Amino acid sequence: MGDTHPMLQRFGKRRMQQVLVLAGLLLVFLIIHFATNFRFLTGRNMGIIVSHAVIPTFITWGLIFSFTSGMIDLSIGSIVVLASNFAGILGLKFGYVGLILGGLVAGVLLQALNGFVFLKTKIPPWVAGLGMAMIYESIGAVYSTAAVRSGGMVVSLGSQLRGLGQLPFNVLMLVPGLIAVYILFCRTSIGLNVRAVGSDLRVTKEMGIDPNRAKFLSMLVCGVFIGLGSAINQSYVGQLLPRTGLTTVSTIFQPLTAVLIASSMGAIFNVVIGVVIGTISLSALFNALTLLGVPSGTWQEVVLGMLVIAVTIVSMRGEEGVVK
Amino acid sequence: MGDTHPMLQRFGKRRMQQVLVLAGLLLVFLIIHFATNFRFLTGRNMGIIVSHAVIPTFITWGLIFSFTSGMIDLSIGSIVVLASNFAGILGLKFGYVGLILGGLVAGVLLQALNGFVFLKTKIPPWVAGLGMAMIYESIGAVYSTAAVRSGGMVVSLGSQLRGLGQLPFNVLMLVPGLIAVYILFCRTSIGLNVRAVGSDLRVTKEMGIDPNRAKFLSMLVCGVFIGLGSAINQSYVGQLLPRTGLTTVSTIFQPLTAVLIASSMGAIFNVVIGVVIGTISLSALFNALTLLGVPSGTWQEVVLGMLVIAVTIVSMRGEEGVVK
Amino acid sequence: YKIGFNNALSGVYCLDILENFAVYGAEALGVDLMVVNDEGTIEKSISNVENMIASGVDGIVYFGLSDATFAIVAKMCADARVPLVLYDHLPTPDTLAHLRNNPYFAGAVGEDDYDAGYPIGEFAAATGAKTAVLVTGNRGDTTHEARVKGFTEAFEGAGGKVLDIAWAATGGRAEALKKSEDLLVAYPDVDVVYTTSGEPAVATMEVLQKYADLGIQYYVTDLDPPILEGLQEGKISAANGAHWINSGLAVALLHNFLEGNPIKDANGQAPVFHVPIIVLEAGQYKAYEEQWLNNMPFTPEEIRNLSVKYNPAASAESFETLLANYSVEQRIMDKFEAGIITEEDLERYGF
Amino acid sequence: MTKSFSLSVADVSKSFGPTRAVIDVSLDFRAGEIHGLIGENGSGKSTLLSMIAGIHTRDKGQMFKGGQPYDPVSPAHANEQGVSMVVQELGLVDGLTVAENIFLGKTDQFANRGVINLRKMHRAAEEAFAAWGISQVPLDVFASSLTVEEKKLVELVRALSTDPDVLILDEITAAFSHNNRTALYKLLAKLKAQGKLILFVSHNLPEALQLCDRLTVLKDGEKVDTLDSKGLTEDELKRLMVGREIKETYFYTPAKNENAEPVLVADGITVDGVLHNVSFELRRGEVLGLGGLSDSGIHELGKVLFGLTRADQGQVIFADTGERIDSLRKAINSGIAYVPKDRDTEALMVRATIEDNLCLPSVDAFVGPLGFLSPRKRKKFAGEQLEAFEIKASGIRQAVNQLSGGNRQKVSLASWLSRPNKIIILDSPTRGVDVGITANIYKLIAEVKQQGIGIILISDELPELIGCSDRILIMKNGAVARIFERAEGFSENSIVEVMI
Ligand SMILES: Nc1ncnc2c1ncn2[C@@H]1O[C@H](COP(=O)(O)OP(=O)(O)OP(=O)(O)O)[C@@H](O)[C@H]1O
Ligand SMILES: Nc1ncnc2c1ncn2[C@@H]1O[C@H](COP(=O)(O)OP(=O)(O)OP(=O)(O)O)[C@@H](O)[C@H]1O
Ligand SMILES: [Mg+2]
Ligand SMILES: [Mg+2]
Repeated sequence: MGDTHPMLQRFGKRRMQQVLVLAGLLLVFLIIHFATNFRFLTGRNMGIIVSHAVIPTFITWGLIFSFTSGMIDLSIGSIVVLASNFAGILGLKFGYVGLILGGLVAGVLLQALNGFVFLKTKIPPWVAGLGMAMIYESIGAVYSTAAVRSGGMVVSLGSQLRGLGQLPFNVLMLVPGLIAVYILFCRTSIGLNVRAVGSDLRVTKEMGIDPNRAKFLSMLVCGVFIGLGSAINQSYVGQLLPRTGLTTVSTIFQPLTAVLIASSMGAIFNVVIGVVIGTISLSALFNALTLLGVPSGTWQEVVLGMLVIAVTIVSMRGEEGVVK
Repeated sequence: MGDTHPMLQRFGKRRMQQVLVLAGLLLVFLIIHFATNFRFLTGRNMGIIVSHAVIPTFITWGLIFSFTSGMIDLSIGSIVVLASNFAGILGLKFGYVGLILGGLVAGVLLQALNGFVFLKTKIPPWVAGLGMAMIYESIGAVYSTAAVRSGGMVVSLGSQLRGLGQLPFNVLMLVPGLIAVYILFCRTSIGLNVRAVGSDLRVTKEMGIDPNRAKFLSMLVCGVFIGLGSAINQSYVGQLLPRTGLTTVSTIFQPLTAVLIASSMGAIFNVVIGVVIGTISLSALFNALTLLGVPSGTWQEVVLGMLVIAVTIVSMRGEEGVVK
Repeated sequence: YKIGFNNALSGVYCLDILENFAVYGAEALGVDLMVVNDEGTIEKSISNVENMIASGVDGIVYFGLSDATFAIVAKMCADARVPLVLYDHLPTPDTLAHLRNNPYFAGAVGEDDYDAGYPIGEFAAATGAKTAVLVTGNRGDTTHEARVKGFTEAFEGAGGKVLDIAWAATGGRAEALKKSEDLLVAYPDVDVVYTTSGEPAVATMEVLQKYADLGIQYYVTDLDPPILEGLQEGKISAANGAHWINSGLAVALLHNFLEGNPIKDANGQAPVFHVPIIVLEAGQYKAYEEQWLNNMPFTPEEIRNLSVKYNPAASAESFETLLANYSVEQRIMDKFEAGIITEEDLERYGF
Repeated sequence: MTKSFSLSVADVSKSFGPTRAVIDVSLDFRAGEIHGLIGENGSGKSTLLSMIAGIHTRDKGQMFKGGQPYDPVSPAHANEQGVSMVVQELGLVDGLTVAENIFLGKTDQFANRGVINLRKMHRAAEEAFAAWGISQVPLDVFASSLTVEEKKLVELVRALSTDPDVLILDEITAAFSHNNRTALYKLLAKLKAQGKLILFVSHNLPEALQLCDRLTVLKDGEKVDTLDSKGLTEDELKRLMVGREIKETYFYTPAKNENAEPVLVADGITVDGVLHNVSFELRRGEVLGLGGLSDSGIHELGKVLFGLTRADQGQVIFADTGERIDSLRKAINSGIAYVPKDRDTEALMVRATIEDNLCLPSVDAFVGPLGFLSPRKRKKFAGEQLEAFEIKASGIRQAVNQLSGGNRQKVSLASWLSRPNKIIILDSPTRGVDVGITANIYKLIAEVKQQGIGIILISDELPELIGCSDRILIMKNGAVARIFERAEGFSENSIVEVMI
C-alpha cells in the first residue's frame, strides 16, 4: 500500500486549496473595498484590523491546547480580567518586564488552578469553568470595590506602558507567538500528547501517556498564551474593570469562533495558522460591517451568530475537529 | 441470579438514605434558623424560598431532557427572554390563556429551531447554543429598539396577570409540573429513548432508535417546560428587558447547578424530585446567605461557585450523570 | 436601623460609586446598610428584595432595572410594612401615580437620563456641528437608550444628523476600543463623537487621540477618573454626569420616614427629587478629584442635616435647597466657607 | 541476542469489585516459546495479561522477570522492561497519524531540544514495517481512516517498535484476514527463533494448537493446567476449558425448502470504492454465508442491507412488501435485525446497564395499556435473556463495560435475537466468544432457521461458514466472486481459491 504518488498529489492539491482560500478572501476584501468607497483596503485600516486581532489570537492559541485536550474553559474571560489587572499592577512597578511577567504569572497560575480543579474533581470542564468564572469574577469585584471605597479605581496604566498594545509592537508579537505555538503544538511531545489525549483517552492511557499530566500541561501552556494576551490587553486598553454576573463568559465567543474557523480549514491550513486567519477575518468582518453601516448591537451580532454556525458546519465535516 | 432478597435490602437502604438526606437538610435549616435569629424557618420565609425556586425548577426540568440527550443549550437564557416577552404580549391580549400559550409556543418553537440547527448542522451544541444565543439576543434587541423608537418600551404587564407568578399559584404549578415531568422522563418511550441516546449515541442508533428524533423530541419537551417557566417568569417580573452581549448565558448557571445536585443524589432520589430539592436548596442557600449578611455579588458567588464544584464532584461518582 | 440597598451590577464603576455614596450616607446617619448585587438581572433584583425583607431590614433603597419592577417591589414592601425609596432610576408618571397610593412608598431620588443626553446634543449642535456618531452601552439598556435618545433628539432637532451608533455591549473596554476605531474609519469626516457611558468613553477617548488630526469634538456622559484626566488634558470638549449623589440622599429620605417624619412634597405626596446633572469643565478636574472622589462632596454633617433625627427642621425643602445648590462651584464655595478647604486649595482649583 | 530471561507470575490475583477475574494464578514462561492462553469468555485471560503489561495492577502475588522482581506501574514502565502488548480492544488514537501512533510516548528519540523531526520519525516507521514483514500502511493519515485490520497491524508494529523480550497478543488474529494471519505466523516464528517470549490468546483452537508450544487453560479466573501442545487434541482442550464434553460444534440442518421464495433481494448494490454491483437473493429459512478477505466488502455489505450505509446505486428490497430498504427505520420496521461486528463501538451502550441494552431494540414490547413503559415487564424480559444466553454478570443492573468481551457479545446477540425478526444479519457473531457459547449460537442459528427466518452470516472464519450455511457467497474486491451451493459440497480449498 501507500506508494508516494498519491501523497504527492495530495500535497499539490493542498497547496492549491491554500491559494484558493486566500484568493477567495482577497476577492471578498476587494468587493468590500469597493462597497465602502475604498476605505477598507487602506494601509491604515489594515493596520487597525490586524491590531484588533492580536489579543484574540493569543487567547485562541492558548485555547487550542486546552480545547484539544478536552478542557473547555468558560472562565478564560474572568482570567483575562484578573491577569490583565495583575499585569497592570506589576507593570506600574517594574515596567514592561513586570507587565509581561505579571500577565504570565497570573495566567499560568489561574489556569493551573483550573487544571487542578478540573482534573482532581473530574467535573465536566464546562461546568467547572462556570464555577471558577464565578469565583474569579467575585475576586475581581472584591478588588474593584476595595479600590472604589478608597476613592480610586482598579489599576490604570494611564499613558505608561502602552506601546506593547499598539502598532507595530502588538503585531510584531504575532511572529514569535506563531512560531512558539507551532512548535509546541505540532512538534513537541507536549502537543502530541495533548492531541492524543483529546482524541482517545483510554488508548492514550494504555500507550503509557499520563493523560492527567498531558491535560495539566495543556492548561499551563494555555495559561502562558492567555497571560501574554492579557499583558498585551492591559497595554492596549490601559484599564480593565472587573465585572460580575458571569458576564465575562462571553469573552470566549470570539476565540471560539476563531478556533472553529481554523478547524473548518483544518485540511488546508495548519490549525495554528488557521487561528490567525480566523481572528483576522473576524476582526475584518466587524470592521467591514461597520464601514458598510450595518448596525451594531443587533444585525452585526446576527451576522456573527450565523457565521459561527456556518463555520462550525464546515469544520464538522473534517474528521478531526478541535472542538468537540 | 437476582433473587428478591438483596433487592428488598437495597430498597430499604434507599429509603433510609432518603430519610437521612432530608433529615440532614432539616438539620442545616435548623442551624441557619438559630443563626439568623429565628428568621429562616418562618412560614413566610419558606414561602419566599419555594416561590423563588419555581421558575428555575421549570427551566431545570426542561433541561433534564436536553442535557440527558447531550444537547447542552447555552441559549436558554435568551429563549426565556424572548418567550417571556411573547407571553407578555399575548397575555395582554388574551389574558392568562394567552400568557401561558405565548410562553409555550415561543419556548417550543425556539427550542425546535435550536434542535433543528443542532441536529442538522451537527455542531457541538454548546457552540451552536452560543451562536443561537447571540441571534436571539439580537432579535430581542431589535424588538426593544423598535419599541423604544415608537416611544414605548418592551411589553410590561403592569399590574395585570401577576397572579401566576405569585404565591400560592406559582408553587401550586409545581405539582402538575412534577407529575408531567416524571411521567415523561421515566415512563414513556420518549424519556427512555432520550436516556438511551444520552448514554451511547452510536449504539442506540444501531438498535433502531432514531437518535435525531429522540434528541429533537427532547428539545421540544424542554421547550414546553421552558415556555411554562417563561410564562410564570413574565408574570413574576412584569417586564423583561432583552440583554445583549451574551449576558443571558449566565441564566443557565442556576438550573445547571440544580441538575448537578439532582444527579449527585441520583442514587437516592429520582432525578425529577432531585431537581426540586436542588432548586429549593439553592434558593434557600441564597436566602440564608442574605439573612446571614454574607454580601451578595462577591462572597455569595464564591460560595455558589464552590458549591457547584463540590456537588459535581459527588455527582460524578455515579456512572450515569446527566451532565457530561 | 438596617437598610437594604441593591447594586444592579457590581463592577460597573458608576453603580459602584452610587453604592459607595450610599454607604457613606448611611454611616453619617448611623444606620447599617446591607448591600446586594443583582448581577444585572431583573429576576434577581426582585428576589433580592424579598430576601432582604426576610432578613429583617427596616427599609429598602431600590434601583429598578425596569419600570415594571417598581410596582412589584412596592407591593412586597407594603405587605411586609417596610418603607421603600427608589434611587437613580425614576418611575414613569403612570407608575408614580400608582406608587403614591402605597403608604410605604417614601419617595424617589434620581436624575433623568434623557436630560443627560439632551443638553449635550444641544450644545454640540450649537457649535455648528452637523454630523455625529455615538458610542454607548448595551442595546436595550434603559439608561443608555435614554441618553442616546436625548442626544439624538436635541442634535437632529437642531438640524444635525446622527450617522451611526456603536452599541458596545458587554465586551468592556477592549470591545469598545475596536468598535469606536472601526466607527472612525467608517466616518472620518464626522464632527462629533458622543459616548454615554464610562468604559466606552475612555476607550473612545484613546482612539480619538490617534485621530487627533481629524479635529473631532468629543463629548461624554458619565465621569470616572480617566475621563476626568481626559477633560483636564483637553481631550474632551465637555462632559456631564459627574458624581451621582442620589443614593445617599435616598438613604436620608428613608431615614426620615423611619424616624417618623415622612417627607412630603408641596402636594402632600411622596416626593420625587431630581438631582441636577452637573457639568464639569476641564479646569475643575482637581477640585473634583479631591472633593468628590477622595472626599465626599457632602460632609457627614450636611447629610445629617437632612434627617429629622439630627435636624428637627428637616423637610422636603432641606432636600430641595441642597439639590438646587448642587453644582461644582457651589459645592466648593460651601466647603470653603465651612473651613474644609483653604484659600490655597481654591486657587489650585482655579477659583 | 538471546538474553537469558524468563517470566513468571506467582499467586497473582485480581478482582474488579465483586468479580474475581484472576485467582491465585502461577505460571512460568520460557524465553523462546509461544505460549497460548485459552479459556472461556471471562475466564481472566485479558486480565492476567494486562497485569503483565502494566495496564492493571494486581491485588496480590508476585511477578519475576529474569529472576528479578518485576513490577510494572504503567504500560510505559513495562515497555522499558521489555514487555509490550497488543490489547484485545482497539488500541490506536484516532486523531493522530499512523506514524505518531507508533511512536507516541517515545518521540524523544526523534527530538532535538524537544522539537520532533518528522522526517526521521517517518523513516523509522517505514523501517519497522519492512523489518517485521508487515504490510505497510500509509504513515501520514489519521488512524481513524484505517480499517480495523490495518489498525491492528499498526498496533503490532507499535508493540514491536520497542524491541520487546515479551510480546503479548490478545486475540489479534480475530481481526486478521487470511493473508495477514499467515504473515503473522511467519513473524512469530521468527521472533521465537530470536528467543523472544510470545503470549498469545485466541479462541481459534486449531490455530492455537498449531502455533503454540505450550498452552495454559484458564477457567473462572483459575489456572486449570499448562500442557504441551504436541499431541493435544481439540476435544481435550475443549473439555478442559468448559469442564464438559462438547461433542458437536455445528448444528447444521438443511433448509426446509431449497427453492423457497426470497425474503430479501439485493439488486446491483454499489457503494463507490467499496462495493460494485452486488446482487443476490436471500431465501426464507436459509443461512446465506458471506465470506471474503479483509477488503472484500462483506462487512460493508451487511451495513447496506440494514440501511446503515446508503448505497450509491442499486437497491435492497424487502420481498414481503416490496419495500425498498434505504434507512434503518425501514429495516427495523420490516423485521430485520443486525448484530454488528464491532461490539464495543457499534453494538453496545457500554456505559449503560445490561437491562437497558437488552430492552432497547424491543422497546415496543414493554409499553403498558396507557402507552407508558412498564418497568416490571422490562425487568422480567432482561432477566430471561440473561439466563437464556448464560450471560455471566452480577445481575441485569450491571454496566456492560464491566463484562468480559465474550459476555458483551452475548448481550449484543441477545438484544437482537430476542425480538420477532424476519431476517437476521449476523456479522461475526462468534468473534471472541468461547466454544461453549459458540456452539449455542450455532444451535440458535439452526433453530431460528427452522422458523423460516432468513439469516445472513458474515464471517471471517471459513469453518464457521461451511458449518452453518446453506449457500456461501464469496466476495472479492467488493464484487460477488461466486456463490457456492451446499448441494455441490463445500470444500475449504475451492473456496479459498475463489477468495484469493
Ligand atoms: N451612571 C448610571 N446611572 C444610572 N444607571 C446606570 C449608570 N451606569 C450604569 N447604569 C445601569 O447599570 C446597568 C449596567 O450598565 P452597563 O452594563 O451598560 O455598564 P456600562 O456600559 O459600562 O456603563 P457605565 O459607563 O455607566 O458604567 C444598566 O442597566 C444601567 O441602567
Ligand atoms: N474493567 C473491569 N471492570 C469490572 N470487571 C471486569 C473488568 N475487566 C474484566 N472484568 C471481569 O473480569 C473477568 C475476566 O475478564 P477478562 O476480560 O480477563 O476475560 P477474558 O478471558 O479475556 O474473556 P474474553 O475471552 O471474553 O476476552 C470477567 O468476569 C469480566 O467481567
Ligand atoms: Mg452607564
Ligand atoms: Mg479478553
